Amino acid sequence: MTRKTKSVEDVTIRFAGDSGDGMQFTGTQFTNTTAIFGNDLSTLPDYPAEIRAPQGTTFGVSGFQIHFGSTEINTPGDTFDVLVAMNAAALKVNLRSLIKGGSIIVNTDGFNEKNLKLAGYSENPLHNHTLADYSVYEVDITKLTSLALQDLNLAPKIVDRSKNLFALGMMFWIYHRPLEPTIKWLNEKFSKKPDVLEANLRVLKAGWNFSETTEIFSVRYNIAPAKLYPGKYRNITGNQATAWGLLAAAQKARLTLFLGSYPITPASDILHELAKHKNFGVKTFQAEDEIAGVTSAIGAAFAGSLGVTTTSGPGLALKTEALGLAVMVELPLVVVDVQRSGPSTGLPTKTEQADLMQALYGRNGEAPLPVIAASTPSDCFNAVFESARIAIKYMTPVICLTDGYLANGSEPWLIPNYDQLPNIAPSFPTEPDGFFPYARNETTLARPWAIPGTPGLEHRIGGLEKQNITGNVNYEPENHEVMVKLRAEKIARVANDIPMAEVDGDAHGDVLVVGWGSTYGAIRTAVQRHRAKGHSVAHLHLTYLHPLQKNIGELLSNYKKILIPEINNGQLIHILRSQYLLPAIGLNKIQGLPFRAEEIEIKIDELLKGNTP
Amino acid sequence: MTRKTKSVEDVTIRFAGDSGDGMQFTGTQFTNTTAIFGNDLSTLPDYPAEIRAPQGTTFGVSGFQIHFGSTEINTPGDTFDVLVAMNAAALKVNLRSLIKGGSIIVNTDGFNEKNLKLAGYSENPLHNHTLADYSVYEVDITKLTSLALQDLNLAPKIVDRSKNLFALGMMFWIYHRPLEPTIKWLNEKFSKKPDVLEANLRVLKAGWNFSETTEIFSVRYNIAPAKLYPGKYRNITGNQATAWGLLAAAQKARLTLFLGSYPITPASDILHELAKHKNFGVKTFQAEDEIAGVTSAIGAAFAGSLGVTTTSGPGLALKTEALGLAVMVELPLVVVDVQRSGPSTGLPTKTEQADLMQALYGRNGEAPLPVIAASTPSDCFNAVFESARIAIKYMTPVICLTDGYLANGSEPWLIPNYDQLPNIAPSFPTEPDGFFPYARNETTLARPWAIPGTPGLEHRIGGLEKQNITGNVNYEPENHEVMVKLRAEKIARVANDIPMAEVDGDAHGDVLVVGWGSTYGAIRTAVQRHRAKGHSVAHLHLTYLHPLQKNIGELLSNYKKILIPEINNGQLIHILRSQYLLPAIGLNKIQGLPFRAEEIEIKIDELLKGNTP
Amino acid sequence: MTTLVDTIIEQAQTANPSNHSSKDFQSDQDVRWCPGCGDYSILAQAQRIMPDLGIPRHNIVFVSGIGCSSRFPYYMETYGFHSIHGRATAVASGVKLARPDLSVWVVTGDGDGMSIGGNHLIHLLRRNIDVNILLFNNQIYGLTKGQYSPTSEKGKVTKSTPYGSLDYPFNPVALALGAGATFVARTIDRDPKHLQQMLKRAGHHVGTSFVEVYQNCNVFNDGTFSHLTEKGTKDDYVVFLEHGKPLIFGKANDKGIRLSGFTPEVVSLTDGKYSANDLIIHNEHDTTLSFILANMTYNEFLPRPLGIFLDIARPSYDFEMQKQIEYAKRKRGEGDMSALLNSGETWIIQ
Amino acid sequence: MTTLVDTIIEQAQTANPSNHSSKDFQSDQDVRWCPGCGDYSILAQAQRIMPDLGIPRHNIVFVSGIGCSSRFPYYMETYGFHSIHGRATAVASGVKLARPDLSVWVVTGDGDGMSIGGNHLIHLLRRNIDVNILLFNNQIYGLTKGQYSPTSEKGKVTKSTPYGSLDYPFNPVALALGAGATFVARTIDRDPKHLQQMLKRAGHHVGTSFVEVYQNCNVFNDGTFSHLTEKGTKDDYVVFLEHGKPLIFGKANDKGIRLSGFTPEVVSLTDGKYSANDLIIHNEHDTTLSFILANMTYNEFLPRPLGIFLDIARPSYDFEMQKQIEYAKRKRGEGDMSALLNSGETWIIQ
Ligand SMILES: Cc1ncc(C[n+]2csc(CCOP(=O)(O)OP(=O)(O)O)c2C)c(N)n1
Ligand SMILES: Cc1ncc(C[n+]2csc(CCOP(=O)(O)OP(=O)(O)O)c2C)c(N)n1
Ligand code: SF4
Ligand code: SF4
Ligand SMILES: [Mg+2]
Ligand SMILES: [Mg+2]
Repeated sequence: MTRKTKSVEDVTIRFAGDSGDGMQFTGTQFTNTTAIFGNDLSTLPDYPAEIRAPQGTTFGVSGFQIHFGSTEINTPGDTFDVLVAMNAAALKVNLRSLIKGGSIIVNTDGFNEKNLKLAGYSENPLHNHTLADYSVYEVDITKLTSLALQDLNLAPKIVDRSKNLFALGMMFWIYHRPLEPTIKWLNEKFSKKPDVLEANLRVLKAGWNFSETTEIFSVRYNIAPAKLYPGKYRNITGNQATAWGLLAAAQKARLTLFLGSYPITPASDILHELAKHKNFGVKTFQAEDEIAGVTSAIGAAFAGSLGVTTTSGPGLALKTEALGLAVMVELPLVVVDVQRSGPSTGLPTKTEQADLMQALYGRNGEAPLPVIAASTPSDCFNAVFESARIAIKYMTPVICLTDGYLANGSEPWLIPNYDQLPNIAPSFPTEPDGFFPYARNETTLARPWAIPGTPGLEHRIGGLEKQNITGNVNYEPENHEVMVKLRAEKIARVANDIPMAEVDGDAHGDVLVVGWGSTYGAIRTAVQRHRAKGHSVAHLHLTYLHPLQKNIGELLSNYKKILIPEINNGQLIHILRSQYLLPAIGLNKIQGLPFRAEEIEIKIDELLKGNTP
Repeated sequence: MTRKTKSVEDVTIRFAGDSGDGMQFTGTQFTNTTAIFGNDLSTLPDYPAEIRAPQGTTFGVSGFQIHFGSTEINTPGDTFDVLVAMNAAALKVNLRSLIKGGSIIVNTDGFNEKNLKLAGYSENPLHNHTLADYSVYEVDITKLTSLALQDLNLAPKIVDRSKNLFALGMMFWIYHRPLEPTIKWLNEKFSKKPDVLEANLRVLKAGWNFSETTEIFSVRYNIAPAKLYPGKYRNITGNQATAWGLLAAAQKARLTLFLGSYPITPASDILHELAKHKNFGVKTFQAEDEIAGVTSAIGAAFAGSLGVTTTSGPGLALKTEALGLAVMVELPLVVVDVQRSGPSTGLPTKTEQADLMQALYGRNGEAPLPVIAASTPSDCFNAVFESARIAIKYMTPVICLTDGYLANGSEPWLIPNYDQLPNIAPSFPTEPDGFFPYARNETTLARPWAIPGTPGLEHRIGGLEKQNITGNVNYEPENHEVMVKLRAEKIARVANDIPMAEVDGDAHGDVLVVGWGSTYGAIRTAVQRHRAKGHSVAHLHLTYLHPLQKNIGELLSNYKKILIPEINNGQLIHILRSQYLLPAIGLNKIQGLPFRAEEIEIKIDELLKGNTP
Repeated sequence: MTTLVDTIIEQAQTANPSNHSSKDFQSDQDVRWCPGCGDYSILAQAQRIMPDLGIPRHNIVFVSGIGCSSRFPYYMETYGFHSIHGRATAVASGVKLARPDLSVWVVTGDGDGMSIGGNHLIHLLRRNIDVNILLFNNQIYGLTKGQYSPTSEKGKVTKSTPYGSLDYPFNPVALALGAGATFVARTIDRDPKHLQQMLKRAGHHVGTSFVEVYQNCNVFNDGTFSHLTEKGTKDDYVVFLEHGKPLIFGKANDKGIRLSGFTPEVVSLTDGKYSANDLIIHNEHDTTLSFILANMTYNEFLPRPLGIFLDIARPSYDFEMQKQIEYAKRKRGEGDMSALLNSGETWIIQ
Repeated sequence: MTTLVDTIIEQAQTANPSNHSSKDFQSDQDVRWCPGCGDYSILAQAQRIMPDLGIPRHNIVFVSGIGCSSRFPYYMETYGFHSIHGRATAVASGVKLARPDLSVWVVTGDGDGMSIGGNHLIHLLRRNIDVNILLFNNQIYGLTKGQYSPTSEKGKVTKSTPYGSLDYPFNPVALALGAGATFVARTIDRDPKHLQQMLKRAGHHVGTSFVEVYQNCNVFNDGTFSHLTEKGTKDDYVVFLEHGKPLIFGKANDKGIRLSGFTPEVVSLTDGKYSANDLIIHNEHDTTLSFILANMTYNEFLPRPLGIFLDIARPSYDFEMQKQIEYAKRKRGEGDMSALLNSGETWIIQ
């Protein structure tokens, strides 16, 4: 029996079910297969809040969204075309973001009395007009799964845990994806659990065969591979890219990586990932708190390691005093802040960009340091690598900002050639003659990194003001001013060591959209849509928040209007206004969610039409 | 025998000696007597760095400077007219700030071999041309003191400790000040130590008589009382004014004052002062660290006290996470930051204004709060009182900035009438019907302060995002945005509740000097000198750093040039530039020292002459 | 000065609070712990004993930090403060010092209380402020999804220690004793009766009480304490400390603990060698004994002691603070602000 | 990968360090403590014993926090880090974990180490990282000019407590033991010989060593320990702990300490009632005994124990960390970055 096959440019699918339904696994498998298939893609996992919720409730819903296609994909999608709902709560929570006319694949077993009640449905939405505008595919996945495993008489738990593979099998069939990658993965994962393996394989295929044999799905879809830059790709999440970027930097610099960290959502996975790689000589130290995390890293840096600490907003707040110390003793240190919604404990699992001011100014006294931000999941690799390069070359702490959206999101990544990564070449002095702990390199103004164990270079550092060159404690008024200026000038000189900023779009025009961090994808999409319509709109995305690249002022001056979208109440906008005295306009969303490209698109429209606030 | 008596408008004297020589006491006594005499005055104590230095060394020198006169006195004086040097080191350290032609009164006994060596003098400056430009009065104070006490055969320690009173006696004679206040003070202080009392009284009088009878001093000086606003005055230091302001606010509000604090220079004296007043029901809690200091204060606020925490820069850095909590739970809290030189431990005994950015932005997430600054020692009283008023009325933490210069400096203070101080009227709800922890007052947007112990109002608060009105934990995207905006708007509305800003000088003109905090005196003096010359220069001094007063933008627009002097590397200037897009110019001094009026005067000159950077 | 708070307290005297049943202590928030979490039982027991304390619920405050355990206050119909990570003990100190009239409870976890919050904890114990601390020890970081904690056994494999942890765990009881605690007890989620007893005793103790509650995290650290709770094993692995009674345990009460030198050892009571008289007799008031018993904790050859290790009387910090204030008022008179402003050297300008 | 640090370490092998005399450990910075401060003696003793440790001074690091005591590193001709208040133990943990080849010492005060730094201290002791901690206990905040500290006696009148302090002091030795320390000792500034012994023993112990050093602050807390140091009184107020020896003290060695039940008491050795055999025999390796002796501390009827309370062997955290890394390398091979980048699911785009 043959069926219609439609070709489409891109599709967005949302897998949704109970925390226990393995939606993250299903999404990840679909993602890897799709990546291998050659589509460009972007994903957004969406876990429930930290505390487990009772099964079947709306707070318990776990979702995974993937946007993939044959063209460039920059966001996980504002809305989705297909919703896979394993129970009523999953439908309830996600329906509002499904496009009108979209498809819903439901596990009918997830819509019994209990489920409906927990989801807050007075009547079954499958049986009234709730879903009139959508094409609904009702499948009793639970039943079909147990049927497939009948003869194996397995523990009910195992049977229940396999039903997500049935859904996966169906989706693979509908979108013409190969089963092999998943089969391969399952074989490795469950080599020691033959019964689980057998169950999973059977159900996966059952899902495929069910779609193939029954008439239920009338259409299949083709999404041609994307014209990606040729090379070898892998899929990667932001936190994994961060961990690997740190590892790569340490290797390049021939330093031991020391991570002093205290677990905190959404940064913990960086610690988890690095802890796996002890064979790189990595030293991961789960400290008693954030203060011990950063101060142990400073101690390690003093001793000649690449000192790193990873955290989120509340943790960064606790590290501020120690960062002042790092500024004063001028040791290299990389601080990763995976931003989340604040203030205080806020919405720990939601994303935000509201730590920029804290990163720039959250220290007592004049304590400037470089601040760098990652703009996509894979860009976290570059951002931390660059942070480490600058930290080591300029003997300074560097704050690298990512956020929850980047940390958990993933995208295909053109695997970099390790040998071609920028060089990082620290050197430890060994010559006692003329050694002074605070003598400086003429170009970088960096002080020497003399480490314990070096005969003849014994010296003392600390948080009290230092005498220029000798580094002795010094209270002289003039010396203090000299040192404050020197520390500031050193950081300012980083601007000589970084590429000029480039805009994406015409060099002059009506609207320049300036962003930083994870707004990259949404801004890029919005700007592209406008440019497609022939509007003179451009995009400038800042990786370096401090110091700013030297040509920023000039670039800004080339556009009639400047729009600054941020996932906060307006922070970068303060910096640029004060620096360049330009009347930039902010677009702010503070909902713990990334921008939808559309939201930015509309705002640009307003500006083009000239009706600005 | 009669002598010349000169009348002068103002004089600056510097008392300098070894840490052990009691210079702070001498200065304080001279200050009180001068205040009582009716001169206006301003003082600057200048202790050695925290660690005790060996006797007689230059690091060991302790100084006390007083500037007094018959006209308005705004600063302790850029330079001084008279130097009292108890030893060689004291001379060495202070000579450079003595005006050419000034007078030096030296204790010759402090210039023996040992002293000279310790001070780093190769030969005795009294015997070469070092002091050619000054009139030097050599007195063997040590010897004269022991002579005066000969027959009492006291412990040598007591004798030695009395010699500063000889110097004091001399200065009282020279400047026509009464001995009575000091005699009264000594009688009270040493009522239980008759021998010490006797010794002190004798030596004080001996100093006076010595001046009266010997020919050594050819001139005496008259400094007429100043035309101060009539009323009852006292002398007060910044830290004392801070402590009393807090006490007054608590009394007005009929709340128990709870201070959770951890000692730190230069803030510790606030804790010390408040600990003396337990009879006001004050509860002072010396916590294990700054975090416990602020969190215990938050706990006390929850329970219905006026929660206060006092610290300096490094301590504020540690409190930032907890301040985010205070913002989220919307409880009143007063945080006093007595700024000192940073970054890190920096120069702990020196002053600076470099915590402004930290106060405004040093928290994770969007966590706005009011920031207020004191501009003179006595103004600390008003600043903390106003901070408490706003904290209670708006249910918010407020940061009140002072600094080391204000904290230890003193000035005459027109004692306020307690009954006429602004009213502070918190009210605790008791009615359960319709009570919601996050329902808001329409005008202030403050939430109700419902305290434990109130039947029927049991409720829970915390650092997670709150649902509007109910205060329940809430993760809804829209609610988060609503709450972030509400918290910001609440703070913005404080601007409706504070007086408009006023400039000192013409309403329009060439140069407006904008300052905040302890630069007040120096700016005022500099501006007055220019206005005396008929230049169109005005002074705007900001008490409210956030929110800014509503008319600031308008005021700034009335001047050709804006000058912003700060004891930091430029912080307020960022705020004003970003807010009003005006090309303000900074004047920055980062030496741990206050501005000298002259330094600002010169900069204004430059601007007037139009040769600006 | 009678403060506004005094007025509130006075008014409350006349109120007749409804806190006769454990229901009265259940808030309207639905409980969000994982199904099967040990926290449920602790919550239930706390709500059960509250009425027995005879304190009106409006005079009770529960303070917590951050963690699964720290969600506790939301579920209690009392005043509650879910503060920040590690600071519950400091916040609670402020509450109690400000308001000695309140009954103040801290709920914290092994991460919240022993890791980031370790310093505030030992200082609270040292000061002996009248606060009741319940430390839910599940030997894991639950809320952050399963990293090892300062009470996890050495070698523990978790997300953050795939090769096994390297730290020696704290023994919370020993740490509390070392810090100078005046009341130290240990109990377990699965023994409701004992749990209730311990909570009541803690509630009645004047000064800081510290109760370590073994709690099962069935998602990230399931079964850590099962040998102490399972029918088959618990009798052999647990010894209950009862004041004045010898340390006897075993299914048939056939085993006891005696000291050889300073080291506790298990002896049989059936082989005729030893009788109850040879055993350690528990004394809640003996500081040294409390250390000996605390040290049994990680000794695999000895049963785990549950019960009250120490209970000694010492004036509480909050009481002393009140006394000091009253003394100051007696000595110097109730503070008068205008008098203070006008005190010392002053002068008049006409 | 051989790191750059490995190279430095290798090169240093060939160097012949000059650290034969205590002079070699004196830096060029002039010492800035108050004349008469107890810190001078501690510094002198440390400089004296350093050569005996036989470690080249370039392999020694002194880390401190903030306080008078914390100025110590500036005066030692070794590597030094004067960090921030309370964090010395955490900084030192990083130094030692990064560089197990270094000899790492922490100098801290009763405020720095027990107040703001209490948490890092107990966690370091728990982890048993091979760091030597010297806690200068002067029972006061010296640097900030005289507030009471967590080791000040209750009722202490200071600038911050004009009516007397209300907190019960920590007993640093008991706290360290409660935290699970493997080496705990106490000594005093005015007994150079004993001080030197203790420093040496600490230096030789593998794992964290904790040495409480009683130190006189003659400016803000003069004479606190004078009864333990003055000729006339010290023999009656101090008992020295010596492994394997009975606890005997007194001018004429005429008194001893025995246990009645669990409580130590002073007995006379002259009235014929008791002989040395009845006394506590010190055993550095007995954890329980260490607690008993620690508890003597604030008991006015007992002499103050000085010496080593506990010294037990346990693998250090830094050692275990090295082992784990070597194991990982053996098991998975020396890490290869390109291999890692290319591991797992990858695909080629033509
Ligand atoms: C300042 C800060 N650091 C880290 C975290 C992340 N965090 C929240 S709870 C927690 C530990 C929870 O463990 P525990 O206290 O044992 O509570 P449990 O969840 O096991 O009951 C951590 C690390 C945080 N919320 N705030
Ligand atoms: C974050 C911070 N808080 C407070 C201080 C102020 N401070 C410096 S040293 C000190 C206590 C010193 O006492 P201790 O550790 O006993 O050292 P000592 O001077 O007695 O040797 C304090 C409170 C500081 N420097 N930094
Ligand atoms: S994670 Fe563990 S501790 Fe937390 S709620 Fe679930 S079972 Fe309980
Ligand atoms: S203040 Fe005390 S501890 Fe500090 S240096 Fe002086 S005597 Fe020593
Ligand atoms: Mg736990
Ligand atoms: Mg001390």
